[in-house]
Amino acid sequence: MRVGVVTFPGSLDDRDAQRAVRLAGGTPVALWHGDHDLQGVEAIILPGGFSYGDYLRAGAIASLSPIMTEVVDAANAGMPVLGICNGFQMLAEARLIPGAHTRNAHQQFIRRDQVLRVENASTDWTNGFAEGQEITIPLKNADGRFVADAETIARIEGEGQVAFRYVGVNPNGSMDDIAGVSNARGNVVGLMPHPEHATEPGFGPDTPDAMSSGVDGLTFFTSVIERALSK
Amino acid sequence: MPTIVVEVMPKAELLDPQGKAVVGALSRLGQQQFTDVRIGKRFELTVEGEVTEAVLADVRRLADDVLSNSVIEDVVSISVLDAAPAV
Amino acid sequence: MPTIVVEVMPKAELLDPQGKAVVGALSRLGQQQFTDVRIGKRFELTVEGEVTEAVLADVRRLADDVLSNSVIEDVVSISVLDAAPAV
Amino acid sequence: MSTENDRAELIDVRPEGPKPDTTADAAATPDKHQPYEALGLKADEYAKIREILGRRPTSGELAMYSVMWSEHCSYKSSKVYLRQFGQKVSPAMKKDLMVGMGENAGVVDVGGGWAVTFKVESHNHPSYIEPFQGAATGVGGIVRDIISMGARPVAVMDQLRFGDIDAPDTRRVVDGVVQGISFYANCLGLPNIGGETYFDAVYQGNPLVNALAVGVLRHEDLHLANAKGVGNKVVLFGARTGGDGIGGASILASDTFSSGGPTKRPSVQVGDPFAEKVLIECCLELFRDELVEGIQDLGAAGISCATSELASNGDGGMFIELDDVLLRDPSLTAEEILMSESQERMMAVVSPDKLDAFLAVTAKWDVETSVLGEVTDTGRLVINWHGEEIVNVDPRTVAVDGPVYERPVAYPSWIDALQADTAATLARPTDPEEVRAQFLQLLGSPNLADKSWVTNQYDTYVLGNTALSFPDDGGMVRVDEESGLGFAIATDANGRWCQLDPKQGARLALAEAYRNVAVTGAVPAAVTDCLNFGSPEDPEVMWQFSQAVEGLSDACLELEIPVTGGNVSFYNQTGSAPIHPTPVVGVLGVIQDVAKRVPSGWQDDGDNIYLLGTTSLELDGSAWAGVVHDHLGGRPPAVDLAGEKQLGGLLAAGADQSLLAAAHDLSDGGLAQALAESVMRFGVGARVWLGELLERDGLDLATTLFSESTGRVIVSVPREDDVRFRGLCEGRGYPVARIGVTDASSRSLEIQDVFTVSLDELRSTHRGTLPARFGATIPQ
Ligand SMILES: Nc1ncnc2c1ncn2[C@@H]1O[C@H](COP(=O)(O)OP(=O)(O)O)[C@@H](O)[C@H]1O
Ligand SMILES: [Mg+2]
Repeated sequence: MRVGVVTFPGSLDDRDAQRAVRLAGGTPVALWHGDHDLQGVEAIILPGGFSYGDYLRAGAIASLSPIMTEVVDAANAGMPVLGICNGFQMLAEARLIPGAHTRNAHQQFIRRDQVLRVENASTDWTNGFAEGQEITIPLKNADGRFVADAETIARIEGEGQVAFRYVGVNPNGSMDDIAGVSNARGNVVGLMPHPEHATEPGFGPDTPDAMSSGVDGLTFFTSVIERALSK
Repeated sequence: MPTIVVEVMPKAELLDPQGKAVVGALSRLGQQQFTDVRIGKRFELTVEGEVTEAVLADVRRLADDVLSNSVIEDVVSISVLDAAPAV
Repeated sequence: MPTIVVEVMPKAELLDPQGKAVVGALSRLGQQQFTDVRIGKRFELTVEGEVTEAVLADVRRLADDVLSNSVIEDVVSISVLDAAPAV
Repeated sequence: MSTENDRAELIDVRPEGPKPDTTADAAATPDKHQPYEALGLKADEYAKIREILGRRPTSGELAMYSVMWSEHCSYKSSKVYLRQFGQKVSPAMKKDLMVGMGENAGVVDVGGGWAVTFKVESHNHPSYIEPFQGAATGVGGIVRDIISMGARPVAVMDQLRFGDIDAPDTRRVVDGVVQGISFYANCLGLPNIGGETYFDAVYQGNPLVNALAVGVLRHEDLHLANAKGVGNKVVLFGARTGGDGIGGASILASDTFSSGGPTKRPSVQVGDPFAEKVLIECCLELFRDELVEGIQDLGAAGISCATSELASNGDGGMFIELDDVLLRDPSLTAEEILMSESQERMMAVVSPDKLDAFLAVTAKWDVETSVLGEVTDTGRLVINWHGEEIVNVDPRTVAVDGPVYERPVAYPSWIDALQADTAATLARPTDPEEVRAQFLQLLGSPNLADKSWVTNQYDTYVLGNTALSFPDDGGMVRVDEESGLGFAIATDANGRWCQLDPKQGARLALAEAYRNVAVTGAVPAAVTDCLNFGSPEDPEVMWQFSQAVEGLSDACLELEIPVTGGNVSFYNQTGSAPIHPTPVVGVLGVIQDVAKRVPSGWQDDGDNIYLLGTTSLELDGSAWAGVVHDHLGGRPPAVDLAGEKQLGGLLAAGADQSLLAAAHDLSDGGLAQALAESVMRFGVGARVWLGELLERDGLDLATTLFSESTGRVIVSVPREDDVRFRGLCEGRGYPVARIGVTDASSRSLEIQDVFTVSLDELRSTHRGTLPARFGATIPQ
């Protein structure tokens, strides 16, 4: 499966996302923000980073990039799209998913290995998990606090659009401990933590078994690939 | 060259942690008369040429679509700099 | 309760990376009439009680000492909200 | 060339008003008064410039000479000493050195066609004035040095020294510095893999902010910055030039703080990491497509430095049309443009037939670019402004042949008394309860406490190659995803020891960094250093400096690892009180497969715990003496470099044969602190017995626990590897004693017959200190 990873000026984890696609058995395709060409990919990842320095609002300027026109059209047509951290912020700015992100409640950049609960295991990117499963995924952001008005929160809670929730610690003050959200159709998923950093043994978070051995993030990428293959 | 000022504030319903931190800092300095502080943004746009109605219309649209995010922010003022209050 | 508005801008001589990024974004959107954008902060302080001369003096001092960093920023305006220009 | 500019002082560098001062003017008005003193030049230096030129300098030339002849850019006080790093080298030390001292950063061959470049640099004074921007631009500057070698930056580290943790101003500085480093490096997408954080009142008005960057390249990608090839274009690209940091390099680094004066241009610089990130990708693409002859970063002294250094390193001549510099502020004068330290700029030398392709790449990355001039064979650097010649100099006289001083050196009047005041006579606890209390007091003391308040703000994951980072002894990064080849880096400096004896202190810094790399399983290969000292005009400081360089260079020769580059930062003092000499030493090591890396903490149940090395009564300058007795005196510990080498070899072999589950070096706080850290790393407890040790080394309990003797490491070894490990130690003849066993279920550190402390108490003591001062963070 060809999975596109869009590089924006200031994208940082684009190579990591490409590596994760490869480790999951897919073929990563590098896409450039300034093009209007998706090169025939079957899924798209908007990677983490500080596109345009996170200036103005995180993800805001990148969401105006040329390629986002194609990304929005593809998403609306049902193509799987995953937004990681900065990519999550872009999805919100582009209104592909509800809500927005503000500065972390404690005002600092934070990096930690974060436990998440999978709340919706039916989306294109989460179907390899079991509902209620707890996974550990590295988190690192400064503007990670998910917010929305009460009505929106009630709606996404009610319709199962909350894909992940923080467990134990809410690292940024997100409403309802929300760590990840999907669109109504379940093909577009955004989350703050970085699954691509938990895909290769020796370079992931610590687990009770061994240091840096956590690979819970791999399931995001195998989910989308296996569902595509089974179609 | 003329300057247009656009001011954006976080929505009143939303917690503004940065503002809260400033209230705390002020109160530790003995300044308890400030019950709330909210922190927004002030954009100064320098315009090439005259500030016509068309330019202002552009600015109003950009203020809503680009300079602010209506999920979390409100545009509270747009003005041409000369009209701004003095210090 | 009355609100006092303090506005702080990055010093004109210094680079404002945020503003630079926004000028670039606007120009990519076809809005080339804006030659410069600078982004500062707008503080809204809610005051318990009346805005006396003493309170304003406090705010002026705090604006310099706490709300802004004089090495890189200037306080460009202090006003009571009612006096602010309309949207 | 480095990027520090050191003072908040603001100056007006428009001595001649708006009309440019041309070389013709200079010839016509030889006696015109020039404000050389305000620019930091001494009368004899000014006379020397006149002699070189055979006339008075133009104001532009004066600006250039003044910044380039500043302490900071010219190394005029340190040069005579730094030569030792180049002289004391054996053939073995040169073997893997692809680029040695003198370039933007040294380059080491790490095998498999790969090379690593690394360097540490200071940004001390700016970080006191404006901590956030000062620290941020410090990271930006050192990263540009790495890029200019043709390398991709892959990691950063930061070495921080702040004032007393409880002093009122400390929080401002700590907050700003840490956030500045976090912001800039995170935004560049560079993992932070380690560093140092110390608090001491001697750094109160003079914090140290050193930043280290590492880059990786293929051998064939190596580029040196020089202007070769007559007719090649000189191109400036990156951010526009503005009025920031003007006069920084010279005024700021030359004299002590003087307050106030009318201000025209702010000397702080604002960093734009996004612009730098784009610049990195742009430069790498230019190198990859072979579109440049060389690239020079712009740091301190901006265009003055880049043009004169490029020309000096090339064919010797260059012509520049200064009007073509893209400006952020059109009111800048020629002198200001020459001196501006605007960040995120680079200068390239480009062959004319490649210029179009070059411009296409910079356009792709939205990087503004302007062609300023070209390489000539005149031997002169000529700069025109508004059609008139304002600079005409031999570039070597600006960049290379600056003044060199042999500053007076004086043995400090106070040092004999300080060394005589040993900590050996301080009361040592014997009662187990008291030992326990002192152990916890040390564990929670600012310098031994957990630093995750700092490091939680740094990204370690980005790029996906970080094999080790905090709180392990060294940071480790994979270079080659196929073979697992990687490098490790650790940095160290103990200012207290250097105050007692700067020569020994420098040796100790090297020994500790070496050991910290060795415990990870890597083999030490090269050294970088950042020498932070007081004023070179103070003969006692100059003595400290000379001792430190002598000690460090001798020690490098003994360990056979070369110094590849570094930085000197003088004038770190408040009034007449200098900081403790703080020579930060960074050691780079190579590991064939990062899968064999060794962490610093215990992982599994039932492993044997061994102490390698022996302990003596060495409490002078220790954390124990400082924290418990507020004492600093005596002589620092002995250091046996041959022993360190032997220990390093043993650890490398142990790691390579996968015999070591953990290895942690003993340093500040001694054995007690190392044991506690090993428990806390993964939450695996241990039972430890000291009886045998006390007997073997003939020491009391407190000394055994708190002494800071060197050459010591604790390792844990799985039972099944025990015989092989003991065989390894015997074969290499290094002292070893089994002192305990890991016990995962105990969740505590038990020192038999002395005390037991639960994991929870260890952690709460260790973790509480920084958040209590600087604000709570998320629990880890
Ligand atoms: N400012 C900092 N930036 C990054 N890492 C840091 C910083 N300060 C401390 N650390 C890390 O915290 C850990 C403990 O530091 P320290 O006790 O000084 O180590 P050591 O004694 O081995 O030199 C190390 O992994 C070190 O790299
Ligand atoms: Mg160590």
